[in-house]
Amino acid sequence: ACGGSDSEEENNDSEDASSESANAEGDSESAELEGNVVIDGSGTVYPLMQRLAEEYMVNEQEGVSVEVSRAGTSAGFERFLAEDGTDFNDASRLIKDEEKAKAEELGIDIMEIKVALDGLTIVTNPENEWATELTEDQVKGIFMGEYTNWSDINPDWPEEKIQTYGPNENHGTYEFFYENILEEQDLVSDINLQQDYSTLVTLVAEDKNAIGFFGFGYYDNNQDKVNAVGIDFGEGAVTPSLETIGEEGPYANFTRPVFTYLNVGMAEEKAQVLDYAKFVAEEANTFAGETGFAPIPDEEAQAQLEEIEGIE
Amino acid sequence: MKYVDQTLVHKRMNSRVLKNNILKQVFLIATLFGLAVLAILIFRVVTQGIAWIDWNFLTGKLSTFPEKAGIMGAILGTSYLMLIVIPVTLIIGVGTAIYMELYAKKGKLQSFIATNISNLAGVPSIVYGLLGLTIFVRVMDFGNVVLAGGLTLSLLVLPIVIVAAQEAIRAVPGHLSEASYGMGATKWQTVKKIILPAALPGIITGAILAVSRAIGETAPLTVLGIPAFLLPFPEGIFDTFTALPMQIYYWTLDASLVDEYAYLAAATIIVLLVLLFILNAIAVIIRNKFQQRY
Amino acid sequence: MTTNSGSEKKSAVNVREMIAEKKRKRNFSALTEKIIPILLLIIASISILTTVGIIYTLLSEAFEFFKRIPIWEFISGTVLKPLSQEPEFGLLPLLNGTIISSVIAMLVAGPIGIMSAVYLSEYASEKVRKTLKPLLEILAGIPTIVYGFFAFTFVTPVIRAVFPAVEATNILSPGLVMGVMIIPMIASLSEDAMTSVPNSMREGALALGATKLETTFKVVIPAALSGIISSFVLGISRAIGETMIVTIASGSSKNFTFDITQSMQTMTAYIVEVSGGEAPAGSTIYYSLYAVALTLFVFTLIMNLLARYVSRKFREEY
Amino acid sequence: MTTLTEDKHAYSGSTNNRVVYDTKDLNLWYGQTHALKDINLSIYEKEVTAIIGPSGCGKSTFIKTLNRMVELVPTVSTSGTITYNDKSILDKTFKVEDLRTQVGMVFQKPNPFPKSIYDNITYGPKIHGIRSKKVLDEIVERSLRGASIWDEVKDRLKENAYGLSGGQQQRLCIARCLAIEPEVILMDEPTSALDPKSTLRIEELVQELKKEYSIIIVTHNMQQAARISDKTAFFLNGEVVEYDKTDTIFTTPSDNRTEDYISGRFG
Amino acid sequence: MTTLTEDKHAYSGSTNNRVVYDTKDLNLWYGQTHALKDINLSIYEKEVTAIIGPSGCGKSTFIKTLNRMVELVPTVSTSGTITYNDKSILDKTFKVEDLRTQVGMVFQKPNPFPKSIYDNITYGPKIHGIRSKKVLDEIVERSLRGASIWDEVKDRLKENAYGLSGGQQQRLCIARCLAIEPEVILMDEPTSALDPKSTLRIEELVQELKKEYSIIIVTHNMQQAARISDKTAFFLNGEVVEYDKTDTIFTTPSDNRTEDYISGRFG
Ligand SMILES: Nc1ncnc2c1ncn2[C@@H]1O[C@H](COP(=O)(O)OP(=O)(O)OP(=O)(O)O)[C@@H](O)[C@H]1O
Ligand SMILES: Nc1ncnc2c1ncn2[C@@H]1O[C@H](COP(=O)(O)OP(=O)(O)OP(=O)(O)O)[C@@H](O)[C@H]1O
Ligand SMILES: [Mg+2]
Ligand SMILES: [Mg+2]
Ligand SMILES: O=P([O-])([O-])[O-]
Repeated sequence: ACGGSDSEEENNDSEDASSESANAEGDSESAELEGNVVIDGSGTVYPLMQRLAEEYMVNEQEGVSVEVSRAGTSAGFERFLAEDGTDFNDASRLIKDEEKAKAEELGIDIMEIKVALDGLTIVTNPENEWATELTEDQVKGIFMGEYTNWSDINPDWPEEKIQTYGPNENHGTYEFFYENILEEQDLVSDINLQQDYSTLVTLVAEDKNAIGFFGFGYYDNNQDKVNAVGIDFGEGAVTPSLETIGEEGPYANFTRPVFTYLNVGMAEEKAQVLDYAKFVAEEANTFAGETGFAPIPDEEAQAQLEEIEGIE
Repeated sequence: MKYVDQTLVHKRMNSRVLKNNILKQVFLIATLFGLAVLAILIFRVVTQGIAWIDWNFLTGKLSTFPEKAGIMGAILGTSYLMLIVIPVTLIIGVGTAIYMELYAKKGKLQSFIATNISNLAGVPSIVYGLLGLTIFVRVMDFGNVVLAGGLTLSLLVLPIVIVAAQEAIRAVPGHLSEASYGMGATKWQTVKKIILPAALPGIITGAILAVSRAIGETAPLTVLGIPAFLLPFPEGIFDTFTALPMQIYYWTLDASLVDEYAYLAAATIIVLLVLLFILNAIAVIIRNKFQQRY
Repeated sequence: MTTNSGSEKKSAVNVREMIAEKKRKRNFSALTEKIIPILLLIIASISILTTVGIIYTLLSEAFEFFKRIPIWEFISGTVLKPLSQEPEFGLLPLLNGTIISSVIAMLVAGPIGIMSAVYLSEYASEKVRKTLKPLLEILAGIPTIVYGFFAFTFVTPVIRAVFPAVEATNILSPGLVMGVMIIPMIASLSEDAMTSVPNSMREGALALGATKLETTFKVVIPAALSGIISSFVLGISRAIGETMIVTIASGSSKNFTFDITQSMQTMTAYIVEVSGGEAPAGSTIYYSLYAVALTLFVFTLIMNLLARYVSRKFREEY
Repeated sequence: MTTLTEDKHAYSGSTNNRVVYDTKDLNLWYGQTHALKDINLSIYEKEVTAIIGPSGCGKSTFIKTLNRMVELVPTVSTSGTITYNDKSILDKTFKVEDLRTQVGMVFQKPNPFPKSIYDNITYGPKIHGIRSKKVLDEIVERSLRGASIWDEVKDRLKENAYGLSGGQQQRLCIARCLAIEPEVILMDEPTSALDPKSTLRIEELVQELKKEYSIIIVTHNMQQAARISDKTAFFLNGEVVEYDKTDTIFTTPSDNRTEDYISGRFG
Repeated sequence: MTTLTEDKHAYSGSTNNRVVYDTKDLNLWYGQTHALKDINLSIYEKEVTAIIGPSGCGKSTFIKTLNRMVELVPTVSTSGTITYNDKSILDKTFKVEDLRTQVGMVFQKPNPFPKSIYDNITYGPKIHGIRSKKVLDEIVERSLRGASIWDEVKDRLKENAYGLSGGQQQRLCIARCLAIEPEVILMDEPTSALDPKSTLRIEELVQELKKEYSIIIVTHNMQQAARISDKTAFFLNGEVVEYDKTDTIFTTPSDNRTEDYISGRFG
């Protein structure tokens, strides 16, 4: 499936040299690595990371075990920023200052790797034939509780209560929405926040008056169950898609980069962690599309790869 | 003067008897209700999952692609867990039962241990998960490996084994141990050579029931932090792992990511239920076959 | 006839002497006899250590939590927002979810369980009883994750097909399924209690012209009441501690509501959610796990003690 | 012999009373075991009929057939007929509950319900639809008086029946039976679990009760049968060997086996 | 009386045999129940001593005290002394296992282990440390011959002992006991669970065994005591009423109670 994994092997020094002779499989000259790589964090990034991990384990390093969990961005950071913490933390938002401070306190050197772009998608129930397009302000108003009924937005719309949904505070998606879109204004108090995205999808899929938000990937996989709302940022409605999502694109206002954070110390210590970091930087764009993300610009990817290669 | 008017009694009798007959049917229906739910449950699971079970599914590695996914890793994880649960619970469970039934003096200590065991049997499994997380994963620093999971599950099912072993030991007739003592055997010789062999079928049955409970337990494992996605097969008790019920759990959760995961969950349930069915069948066979006539 | 026992005696083997000789080895076996009871006592105390371990972990970590969140605020708080910027740790939403789901479960398991018990012990023939009871007990052996899957993928959609107002995750569906899971427990324990009511009691009532139904409800059930009640208490305890069904099928809304069509979270599901993966040590939310678990533990402990008390205290004399 | 025996003689003349029970070729099997064989017996109103015979001869089986309690054993099958007040009661259409309302039963081991004394007595009337507190109170007093236990328990009606002694419990069971005002009372060795003093009280009570009720009593105590019954039936191996006035049976039995049995025990 | 009784007369002369067991003021309590009262008995070598008496008089308790099996009941307490071969065995320092190796016991209900016939016999030798297959084989044959059951089981030594009939099982238990070559064999109603034919075989066996062993046998069967024993002790309410040669006890008992008991049963 993947062609371009022929570059960096020479870094795998000392202890791995011995195991090389054992079985050198045909396709690559890379040294046999072993041990594990532990990843936790964002549920939004999880599908991409899971895909990458699988690819890595099946086609690159059979001896390495990449464990991917998805406790959520924030819970993941707590686990990442601890002694003997995880090697990577996936994040659907930027690391926060408190988290940075904690890392410094613990002496953990971290590296930010941008892996893809996600479009925060506003979704409604398929039976909702009225609110197919909303302005950015209307979205804010809905989630801040300024409108109670649909008819409060547009008198032609049903006089029924708007029911809001979203991922709970465990998730970077929530924080992105709260900080970047609502600009830290309070969410409507009766919003239904859920831990699991599957629950969320089902809830929106089955509530006629539902409106919710989550990452594009979850919409992408469930287009038959939920509708994406076109957002008018001032120049006409834009629906999220792999084409429109992008830091410069028409959906830019609701576009956010997603990251994985690398514990550099771990990468220095464990060859497999470093190798996997390189693999991620190199291959993320290859698998972004099929897991519901837009790729990051190639130059940016290349720059990151070089930065990782600098780790010894 | 008569208070009980026989003609009146006779008149009301029809309706009383009718009520009895109707309610009898209601009770029967209530009994069948549970079985009907069981039938629906199994039917649902089988129709959803059976098509997904093939050789690759049973022996293959996990994959994000539903048609490629296999559950060998989970099967192995579950097997390794049992590799710990079985000896640990047998040693501790049978040891405790021997102590309680044959060595402990009737008194405060004995009844304290007995009360304690029956309370442990009622502690929710999730609390055992927290115990395992704190003691095995963190304090003893095993990490989220098979060993920690196995020990957690062992403690969880320990009361089941203890009670079963106690009952089995109690069922060994006193005249057998008397015969042994009468030959000059010491207590431990009698326990080892007479009482335990005679109690063995009962103990094994109890152990199997405990194992089937442990195999299906999910809640304590979720607390221990079993990775959601893990390809390599565990190769020992110090490896991280996933287990059948955890795989069901994650696939159920991820059904929104990929619809087919729901079917994979159903298929895994079938495997789990078949496993449990086999275990219970073995327990029944042992119970019937080795039941001693004294 | 026994002719040769005397002569055989004089053969080479003199057992008495051999035994006397082996007796020197006895010192070792005497030591074993002394060590074994101590060893067994140590093994038996593992169960006590387990309890101590549970209480110690729960208490010490919960203590840390109560240093940060006053205990009263925890117990009486109606808002639970552990992850929010200004976290609030109110127990009541979880308590509410736990109680409501348990009540729903018992509303199913109680009547159906007791009716099954009545049928099996009073009406069914021996043969029918011997087939139905083990079948019913299969229900108790199904892993809870399977019930969770069933509740989420089957029961909820069915309920929603009939009552569209019900949410996709709600407390009703897991409550009902939990009830089904508990049926065999109540049926089996109550049936045991009812079969142990002596037949003379039934004969006494039947001989007065009572129907079977009247005999059952006015004589057998009152006589078996202690067993039946303690089966209920154990059922409740089971419902309170049940985790996977509610985790999967009731979502994770921390609603403080009595509307069973909505999503609610139980104490157990909260523990799963927050630990979800691996609970980060040191944070308030991490400690909150233990405060909730401690509450849960206390609840089930009370239930278990209550069950024992009931079965001892209200045991009928006959 | 006590003075009671003389009482009996006074009553035993009334043989031309009405027939309450009549069995014709009654046979009963427990599965393969043939427990009753061709029983033909007529039992008369307001008499005490004693059933005697060695253990396992079918005494209990017989009187349990009279109120169809024997059907509680699932393997039971019967042939022949029993008529009670000219109604054939073995028909499946005949409601056993009706029959048992008219035919009370007292068992070998006292079996009060684990309820209060009061609730024990009112159990029957209540299931038969009597609700009025006043009526129930009256029934309780009358039944307890009828079973001559009123004075002993009148101050503790709300207490659990298990607080009573064995003999009191048995009289309570008789009272419970009287509360539904049956016509016939079946008694299966009602005194075998009791001490001699309690036994005597029950025997006196039986004498009293037969003024109002027809009584069929199983006993393995020959003296008791002689003391209190008007008619005696001797059962052996499921057959009725002899059935006659008690006097006749105990003085001039016509069958050798009866004589053997009676003398063997009196010995 | 059978010919065996005559055998007995031949042996009963040997009263000046050595004393194996001697009890002095032996008292035993189960908690509060005083089960043995001031027992003073001397039991002689290579004789059959029978213990008789009504149910509950303490027969089983007495012989279980002789090998201290009675201590398995936790509430037991004793006073007085028992000497066995001049050693005081009630001392806590005395090893019960040693005692029980020298004193075998046969119980009322045959109680073979749920193992093969072979394993039943070798159980004792093995726990006492005998491992050699050859020696064990020899012991098995000799013990089974000694209990005169060899011919019946020699071809099925590996089969489960529960396949044997009750009488065979009891002889197997005796063989099991012989395997460790005890000096004394205690038997607690060894034939009460057996049919008459099996009983006879065991009685013959006892006669044979007493050539080598001292035997103390509890029996409720008076004829049996008369047939096989040399001495008889009559127990009543935990006391020894009379202890003498069997002849004397059965023909000219010195105590009325003995006479009553014996005649009552012989009746
Ligand atoms: N439930 C039963 N199932 C099978 N056989 C039974 C049952 N009850 C009684 N029998 C058999 O029927 C025969 C008569 O029994 P029944 O109880 O009527 O004797 P009985 O005269 O009352 O004896 P007893 O004096 O011991 O009470 C006996 O052979 C008995 O074994
Ligand atoms: N384990 C025990 N605990 C308390 N009391 C006991 C125990 N075993 C026997 N007894 C009492 O000790 C007395 C003697 O009992 P023992 O068994 O020795 O009588 P026995 O002569 O062997 O009677 P049987 O002929 O019925 O076997 C009895 O009163 C009995 O109730
Ligand atoms: Mg009877
Ligand atoms: Mg005895
Ligand atoms: O699951 P999140 O990506 O929202 O943290």
